[in-house]
Amino acid sequence: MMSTINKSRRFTVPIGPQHPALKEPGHFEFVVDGEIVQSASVRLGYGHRGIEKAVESRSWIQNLYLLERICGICSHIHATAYCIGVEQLAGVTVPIRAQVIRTIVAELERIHSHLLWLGVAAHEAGFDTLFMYSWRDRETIMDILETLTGNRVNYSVNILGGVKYDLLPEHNEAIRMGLDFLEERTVHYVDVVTNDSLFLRRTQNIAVMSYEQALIAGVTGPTTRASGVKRDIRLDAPYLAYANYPIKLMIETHGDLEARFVVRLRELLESYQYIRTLLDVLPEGELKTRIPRRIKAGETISRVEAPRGELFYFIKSNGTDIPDRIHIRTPTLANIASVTHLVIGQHLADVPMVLIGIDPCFSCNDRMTVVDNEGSCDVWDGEKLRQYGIEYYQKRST
Amino acid sequence: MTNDILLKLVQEQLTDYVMEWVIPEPNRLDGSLSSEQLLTAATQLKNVDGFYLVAITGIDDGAENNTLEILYHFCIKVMIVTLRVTLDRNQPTVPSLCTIFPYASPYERETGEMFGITFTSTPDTSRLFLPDDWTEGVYPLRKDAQLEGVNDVHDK
Amino acid sequence: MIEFLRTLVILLLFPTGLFLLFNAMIYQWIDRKLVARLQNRVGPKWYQPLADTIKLLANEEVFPEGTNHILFVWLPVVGLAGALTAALYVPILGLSPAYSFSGDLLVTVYLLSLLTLCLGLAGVNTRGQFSMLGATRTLTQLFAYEAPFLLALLGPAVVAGSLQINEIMAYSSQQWLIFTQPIGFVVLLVGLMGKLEIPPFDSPEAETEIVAGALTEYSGRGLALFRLGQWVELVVGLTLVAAFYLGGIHNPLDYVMKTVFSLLFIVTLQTTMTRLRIDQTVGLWWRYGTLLVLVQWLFIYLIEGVS
Amino acid sequence: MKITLMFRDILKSLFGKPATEPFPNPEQIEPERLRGKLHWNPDGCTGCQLCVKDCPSNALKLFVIDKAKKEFVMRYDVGMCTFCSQCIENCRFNCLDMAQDEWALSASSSESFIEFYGKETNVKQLLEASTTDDSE
Repeated sequence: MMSTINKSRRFTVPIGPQHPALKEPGHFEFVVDGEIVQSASVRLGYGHRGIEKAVESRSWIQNLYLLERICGICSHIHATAYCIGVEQLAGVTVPIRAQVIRTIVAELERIHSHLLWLGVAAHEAGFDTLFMYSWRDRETIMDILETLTGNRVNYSVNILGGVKYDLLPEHNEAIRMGLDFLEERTVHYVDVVTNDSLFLRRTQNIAVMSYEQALIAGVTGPTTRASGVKRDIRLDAPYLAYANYPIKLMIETHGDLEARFVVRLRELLESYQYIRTLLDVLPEGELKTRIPRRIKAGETISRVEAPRGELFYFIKSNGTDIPDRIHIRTPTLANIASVTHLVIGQHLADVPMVLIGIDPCFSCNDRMTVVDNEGSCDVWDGEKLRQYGIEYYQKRST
Repeated sequence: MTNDILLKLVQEQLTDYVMEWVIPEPNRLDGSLSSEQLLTAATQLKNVDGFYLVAITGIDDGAENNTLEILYHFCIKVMIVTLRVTLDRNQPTVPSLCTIFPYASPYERETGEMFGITFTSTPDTSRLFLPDDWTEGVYPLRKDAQLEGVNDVHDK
Repeated sequence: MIEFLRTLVILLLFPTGLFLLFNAMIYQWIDRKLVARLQNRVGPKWYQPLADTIKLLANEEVFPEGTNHILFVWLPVVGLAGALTAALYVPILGLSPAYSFSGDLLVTVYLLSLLTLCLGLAGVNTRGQFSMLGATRTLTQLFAYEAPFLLALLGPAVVAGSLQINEIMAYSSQQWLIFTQPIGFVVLLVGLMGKLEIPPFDSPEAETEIVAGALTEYSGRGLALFRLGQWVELVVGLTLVAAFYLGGIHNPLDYVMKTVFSLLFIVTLQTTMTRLRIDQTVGLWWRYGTLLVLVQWLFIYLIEGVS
Repeated sequence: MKITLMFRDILKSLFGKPATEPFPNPEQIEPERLRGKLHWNPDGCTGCQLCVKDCPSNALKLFVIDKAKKEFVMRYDVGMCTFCSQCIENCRFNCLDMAQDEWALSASSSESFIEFYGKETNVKQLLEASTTDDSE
């Protein structure tokens, strides 16, 4: 098809760290022959903030807010994983009502994350209308979260030993109304995604990952469930309310982009149902328990299912009020390597779709380098920037 | 198979390789072993019991102990088996798990650059997270890492 | 002297020059506003395209390394000039074209393609990966839609028995060709979308893949002129559609109604469709577009033969 | 072959109101739990410093003027604050509160972010002391 291009000449197409396809910084290099990708490589680290090092100099409570800011989209789940870990170490049992509220917020967050993903993925495919509508509908969930917690992102619901905010009867009503609206919309989106033949041409049989390949690539979350691997931490290692009220597993077997769309959309539908169940059974009780400032020495592991897949926290305490080591394995790190295999042989036009198909979150991923600029940090104020601009243009004109 | 039975089974299977077992939580098993035994133990875990590698954690025990620890976390359902290798801080070397778990590569790259651990025969040793102009020999997650001025991007 | 003044007015003020540029910006705004409203957004204010253009014209022009500066500067000018010249032969606002001669339809069609060619050359000239890929895609797409687009324009010409836009319009004023040649109408409009790289045919400038395609390295004046050229082409194309298929244009109101109707059609397709990959675009045009138009031609000949 | 499946949506939008909300939106009501600017009420404060200790971003500082008389001055840096409300959770005497309606807090200079709470005379005294410190 692309015989007009010189066959012997291969292009290297860089995508990122600044590129319209990626809303977050990551660098990919694709070697293309005409329109077909021949090889790919990945380089991360553009969003490093040194969080894993920084936690070693802050108290347990301060770390909660630091870790919540690892990711703007799945902030609650990071804080939850950390809280579960610390509470395990301290031997504290969180009141059941607090656990259910945590779960409700986690599921609301999953809804917001998946709807956001749907929009981004549609945008990558050049289907901006679906993008606009899914993001419009996502506002419903943002509003709910705002009413519930006061913030649209970084809800800060968790506190070590419980939750800050109670779920009142009026919230109950608001959530149900929002969910009813979203359920109707999501059913419609499922229809669009699985039936619109132009959209299907961009998703069906693109970047197929078989069951075996998914196991070899070690992918997690919806990406692996789209390939038929039954792996969901909410079921495998139930935490919070998932232990008492099991959630349904969503599985697709095709492993192509369409399956990744369908799995996420069906997870949305399941989340709506699940939140309704939790609202029905919301137990009465305390919101928090006391937790000591110093956490007993020991090591623990907490695994949760983030919207993007399995989130793994390893926490080591040495008995002081500062953690000794916290290691975070984010789902994107497990998924990102699969992209470099998946894109080979695909059209360049499909590459952004494949990339987004795993729902990468680079800021989750890039968190550990220390950029220690205290003292030497060069913050430019407006005047300095203006001066620089003047000098730049003077240099140019001469 | 319940957790206890499986964990007991794992314990029996790996008894030749593992020096010491700890059971910190009911669903966890933590075994220390030497770096020579790591590959065989990991192969056993994957092929016989179907565990998958979930993360590789590095821990710095501090300059006074002069050791680094590297933890391999294997999971299946709710069970977690951790294999722990204690390394010499001056020359930390472990075999790469990439032949058994191909997806271990990014984890090993991460741990390698953060702790200065050498993974023998790992396919890719290029930097994953650290900047290209990061000073050689500075491993940021070691406790005694000298980070003042290492990465002052603004001054460059 | 009078003749010279008339030419000057035609070229600089009406119908090409300033009036056409302004008209093009208004149509661009209608397009953007409609897309926004269909996507449940507010959309820009009416002067947004004008503001964009002024801002771009004021911007610094950056020359990428390794480019031929003369080509870099003049390609946008030639492209815009082509589009503006094409407007001389079409009945803007329903007034008779400024210039008219037998065969001006073909000249118009080729003048319209000039912009696309300039775009492709500009992309190759700037030598960036994205520009190069964008240029390749632009030219590939040109070869895909050009044939059906031309055939769809020639359909009315055949029944009218003339290649002069004026005469074809006179013929189509008597009967609305949209009813006798519906396929031609659809192919012409969709072909226009392909020409203007409007979604779903925007793979040559797909922002999520190749940033801005051939125009990636363009900023400031060059970008403004290319964009203006595309907007002018939209107006010319819509005028041709209205003149040929929608029963001709009789007065300015008629013109606005018919062109905006066609634009609404384009916008609806634009908002409800996913971007096609370049191989899918080519496949669509050669497999369906051309074939359909040929079927249309077969009918025309059969009917002509019978009558 | 189904195309234009979103047709119904766009038709609805064409004749409906846009979903975009203007900014600033006069009709907007702040959610009840919105965490805005922090306010400190000196009554009841015992100077336990728990709010300062657990602040993840070191936005708070409590100066003790006179411990016996319970006179304190709180220095609050809005620019540093992450609005997590941990300080409110920590305060056992309900001295801290986050304003629901003060959320549009941007400013063009960092000086205007710093807020001193406490008795006016105490604040003055503190500020004077700090300027003489600087000049030395």
